[in-house]
Amino acid sequence: MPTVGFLFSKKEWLYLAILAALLLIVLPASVDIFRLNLIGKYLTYAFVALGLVLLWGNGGILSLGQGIFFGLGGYCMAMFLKLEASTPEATKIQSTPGIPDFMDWNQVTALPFWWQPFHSFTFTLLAIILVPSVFAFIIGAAMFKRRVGGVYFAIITQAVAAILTILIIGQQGYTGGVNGITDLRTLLGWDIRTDSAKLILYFINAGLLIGVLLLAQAVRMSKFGRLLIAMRDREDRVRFSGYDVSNFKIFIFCLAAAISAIGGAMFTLQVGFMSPSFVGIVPSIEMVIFAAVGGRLSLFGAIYGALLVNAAKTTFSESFPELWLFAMGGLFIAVVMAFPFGLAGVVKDYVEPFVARRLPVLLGRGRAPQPQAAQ
Amino acid sequence: MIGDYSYSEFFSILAMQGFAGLILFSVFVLMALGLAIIFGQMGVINMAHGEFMILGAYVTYLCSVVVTDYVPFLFPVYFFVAMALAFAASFGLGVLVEWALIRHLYRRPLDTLLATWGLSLALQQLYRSVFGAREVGVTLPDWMMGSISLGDAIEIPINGLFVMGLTMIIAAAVYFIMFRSSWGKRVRAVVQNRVMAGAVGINTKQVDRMTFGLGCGIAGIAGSAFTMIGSTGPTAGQLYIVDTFLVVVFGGAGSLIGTIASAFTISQAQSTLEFFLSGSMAKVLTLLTVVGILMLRPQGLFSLNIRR
Amino acid sequence: MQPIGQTPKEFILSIDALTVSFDGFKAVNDLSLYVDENEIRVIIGPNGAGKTTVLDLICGRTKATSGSIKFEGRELTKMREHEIVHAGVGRKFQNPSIYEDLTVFENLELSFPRGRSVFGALAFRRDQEVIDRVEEVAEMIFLKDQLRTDAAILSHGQKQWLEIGMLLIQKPRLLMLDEPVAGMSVAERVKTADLLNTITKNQSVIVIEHDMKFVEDIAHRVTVLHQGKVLSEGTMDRVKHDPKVVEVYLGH
Amino acid sequence: MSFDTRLPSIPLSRRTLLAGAASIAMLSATGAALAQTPATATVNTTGLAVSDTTVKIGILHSVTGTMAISETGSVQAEKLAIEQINASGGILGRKIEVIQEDGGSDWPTFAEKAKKLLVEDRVAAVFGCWTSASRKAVLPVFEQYNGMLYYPTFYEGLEESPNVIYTGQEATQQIIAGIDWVVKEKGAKSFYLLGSDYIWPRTSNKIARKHIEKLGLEVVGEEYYPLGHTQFNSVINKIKLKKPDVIYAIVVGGSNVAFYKQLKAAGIDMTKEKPLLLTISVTEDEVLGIGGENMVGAYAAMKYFQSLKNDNNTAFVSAFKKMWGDKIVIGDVTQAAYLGPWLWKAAVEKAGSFDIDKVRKASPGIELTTAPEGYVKIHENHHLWSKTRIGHARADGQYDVVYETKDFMEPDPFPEGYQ
Repeated sequence: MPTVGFLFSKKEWLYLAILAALLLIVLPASVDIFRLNLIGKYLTYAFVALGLVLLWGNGGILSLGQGIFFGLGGYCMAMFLKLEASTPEATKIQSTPGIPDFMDWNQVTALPFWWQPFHSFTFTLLAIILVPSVFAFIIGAAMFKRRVGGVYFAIITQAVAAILTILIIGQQGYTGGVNGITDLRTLLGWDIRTDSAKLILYFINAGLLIGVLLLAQAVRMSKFGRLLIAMRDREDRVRFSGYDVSNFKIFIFCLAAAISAIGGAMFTLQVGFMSPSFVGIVPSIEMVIFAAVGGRLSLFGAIYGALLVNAAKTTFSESFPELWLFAMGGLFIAVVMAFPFGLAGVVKDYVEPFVARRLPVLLGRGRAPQPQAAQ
Repeated sequence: MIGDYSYSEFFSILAMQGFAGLILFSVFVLMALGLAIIFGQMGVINMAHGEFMILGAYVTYLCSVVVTDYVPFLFPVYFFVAMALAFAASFGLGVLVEWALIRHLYRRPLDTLLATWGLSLALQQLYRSVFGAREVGVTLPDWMMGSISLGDAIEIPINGLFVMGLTMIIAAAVYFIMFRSSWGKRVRAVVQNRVMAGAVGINTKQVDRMTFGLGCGIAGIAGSAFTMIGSTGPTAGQLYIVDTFLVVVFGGAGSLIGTIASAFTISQAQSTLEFFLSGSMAKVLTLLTVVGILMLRPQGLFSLNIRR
Repeated sequence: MQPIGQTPKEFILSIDALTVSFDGFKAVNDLSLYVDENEIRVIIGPNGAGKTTVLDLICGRTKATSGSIKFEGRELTKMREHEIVHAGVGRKFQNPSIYEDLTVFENLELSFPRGRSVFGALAFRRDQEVIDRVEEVAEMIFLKDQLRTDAAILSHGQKQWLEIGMLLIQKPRLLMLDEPVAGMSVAERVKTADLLNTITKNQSVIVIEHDMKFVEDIAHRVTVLHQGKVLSEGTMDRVKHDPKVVEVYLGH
Repeated sequence: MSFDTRLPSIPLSRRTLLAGAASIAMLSATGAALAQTPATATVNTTGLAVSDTTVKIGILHSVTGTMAISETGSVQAEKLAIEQINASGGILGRKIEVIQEDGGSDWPTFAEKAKKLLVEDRVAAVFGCWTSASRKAVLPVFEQYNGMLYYPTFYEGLEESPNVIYTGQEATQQIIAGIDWVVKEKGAKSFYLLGSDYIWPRTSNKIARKHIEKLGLEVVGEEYYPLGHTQFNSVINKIKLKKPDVIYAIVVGGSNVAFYKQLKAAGIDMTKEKPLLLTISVTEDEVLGIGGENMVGAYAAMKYFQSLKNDNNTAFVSAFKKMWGDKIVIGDVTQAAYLGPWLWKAAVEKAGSFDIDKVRKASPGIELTTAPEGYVKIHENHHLWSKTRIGHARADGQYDVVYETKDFMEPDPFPEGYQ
């Protein structure tokens, strides 16, 4: 990693500027609010992809259960919004007014105790970060302390995602079941379904995303980030250099979980509901492909990957629904076989040298500058 | 539970419940054997394993249609032909996939996982385009349906017996191939020391390809057998994949005996729990227990304590 | 068993009745071994004698079935790997084990004993102390001019040095090296021997080595392992002429 | 909510349109009755995609993903109805243009596409959704942008949106008639309730249990399995142990196939009716996958079977086969989907306008005498009055209709005493 300048190299600051301009100016100015809302939805997946870059790209830990954390974050937010939507007045036709409608349909007659704290917005915001983190900590502590890794970790996270999905669907009186938690209307009295709200939510989302990107970069640039790479390549050497490797893995797993959960919460706000179909195996693996397409080592790549794959999905499924799965399948295979470093790899190998020939001043040398110690 | 029933009723239920567990066990073994060979012996994660099974199921379906239309008198025995063809088709596709994809990825197990997931998506769409989105029903010869009555209350489903018998034959065949044949010796040699095996004249590439093909072929037979108890649709393969992986991992990768033992444990646990709890909770509890035990004993049940 | 009354301070490392079995096979069998302060001890023995396993046991990579390993009076068998490192034991692996995606500087910096906790690593700053210490060690291991180089492109011998340097920067009290000169040129071996002789001023070293010339250059004492047990122990000269050793190496 | 109240509704030509609506006859040109096409400005005051010659509607089902299996029939039925409406002169002199979107078996995609249809395409009506989850996902969109959804599936009830017309039965209509029938005709005393684990089977079984208990009879077991579950031997053993008179099964999707195959293999011969099997989830569509030989002897309670004998249905079945092939089968939901465009047409013509609010206002009371199931009428609560029938499964995958309710069942999405 080049360590020139604060957080990023000069080139990467330029990339950040391009990204910020795209997300905050170009897209809002050029598409209508409907499409912008869609882009906002894609960007929520980019949070998960960012987490995966840290976890998988840098740390070498592949989780096939990131949907768990995306879902948990989304559910925490959805629970708050649902309670706000379930005022006694709005639900007076129910046999028990004041509780969410799906509880009433399932003969639940009082709000379960673990729903109670979600009346508080502060608690909800904390829960969005803490619930997934604690869950990740439990899984991570159990697995990493026992040195479960690689393929085993991937399969076990997948199994956990499956369990959680069955559980959410089975406990529909408390979770809304397979329908999820739907019909969310307002956030602290502010109608989130209006166009203006969608615009504001989009900007909050994009801003948070850039904030998380900076945070992730700060982690990568710290000694922690270099240790992650060291652990990925030579775990034993790190261990015998006096580091408790499992703690580092647990932390990065929790961090990736928390980042995914922010995405989930923003998803709920922008889409207006949360359902178990975002918790399971299929979405979890799709999120891995976003990171893979963008380039598993590149934070910028993760965002572009999430945007492009989803935009392609929408376009393809509108015009050639039959072809979509072929395209998606082909994408998986192509990225793994031909472009293991994804879009970011392509940019680095082809675009940058090309640009560097024409704009040497802007980028310095075409290749990344050789790493050097800060003086 | 016993309260309302006579002891004889209770015991016949116990017997049938044990048998239900055995059928589930056979299903798990059939699903997992192919995967265990591929994953355990080659370290390759084949997420498209379910789709190889479904290929076998579709081949069986085609056979049933063709036989009914052209040679109806063969119908009672078509199933055996169908299984052979299912094996051949899945084996062939497996060899092709190994050649096109897997052989480039032996050093990157996590990447095989992603590539084969992509493959599974493409195969699903292929099935949908060819056979339609609806599930297809495979008509079975009459002798395979129905049950044998043992006493007044105990009824043993014939297709269950058939699946169990098939499982035993295939398990025995796999055991023979892997541990008694010279080919199996070569496979194990490659697993233990690829370079050395190559140096003593074993064609390691061919061994890889055949091993992968064999694993997929067994999946094909499994798919063929499953038409007797389950459904055949483009996405049906997805239903099995997590369970199958858990069976293999729980047994301890690389140990075929472990795979069988783990299939037995999980199936008995699940079918017993299903009897006392609702199906969903039984499933959750079984999976949770397996994951919990794996956290305590990550190498699986039957893995040896070897030096790292 | 160490007799009561004998001061443990005499030995920096004392291994007593150590046994480990893998599925019934005793790779190390009732082994006892004592290492003095500032001693260079070389362990030799035929393949499968249990040499590497002994190092694995000391550094916690393998857990002992029975027996004890005391380092400066602390029992290592109950400690986890990183705690053993913190106690002052460093271990170099048989094949050079360095971070190829990072530079020489970063390799050494990561081994610098500060910021070893998660949050410590996040808050770690590359201050003058770190830079000075890295440069000092780099000089010792002959890599002062390669600090900015990616570790991947070092020669095999340089990688061995780098790994030794990664241990030195932690100032361990006991250094364990598994075949440190394998794959080195003659000139590099001489430099390595010098290096080892310099560093023992402050620490004890256990070396596993096959190269008898190199062993003679550095060893204070030699322990010969055979089938998980100590076959012979003493100066190189004595060991060389021990009939049991001759039998094992030349017999059959 | 964006109710447009600026313009008064125009009663003009209401009578002629009513006459037109009353004389809807499938496949017969009704163009004469609608000779003079009303001006676009009068029939479309809210900016819908209505031109002088065309009107755009949306079809929103899953063409890809796991739900494509089930939703295909609905798409086919809706397209057939639209083609027939166009052939008979369209609606208010305008031909229907279809914009089809794929929900991809993914609920946010449904919401997204619903929004696209309403906001970008400005369609006058949407025919679509199949699962409750997809309907729940699109519901806020339809309410926010004031669209009209015609939803074809039989479902759990507990919903009554002004923006949805439910053309399938809600749970009580299917369940109560079915249970009453087995109790009266077959003397059933004990029931074993079984279902896939999600809201429709759970809610339906809840209603069934209340009704059974109200009749003073016994529920001896209630059981749910995850969607896609394929091992039912344990529950089959439990059923054998409890010896109920009736197995009441609401298993869906791929699980169905496994369940009925294993039931048969376990020696439960449904033709002997010991126990008798009653389902509300297996239409002719599902039997295709299960195999008629595995289903023979079971009873199903729903409002439509392909074998229903009346002139409307004969014409419908032959038109459907002509359009989509001889081998195709038609299930309850497919027929309900077919009603959607016709009900919408009748409401538009009654209202004399495509405006959503006017169509909504005109909808209650709309009758369709040409429905393949015989006759339906839209209730105030936007569900349909319909008869419930009991079908007896044959080996060829069809049902024999053995009973139909004398009266039209009143839809009751929020049944008192059943919650």
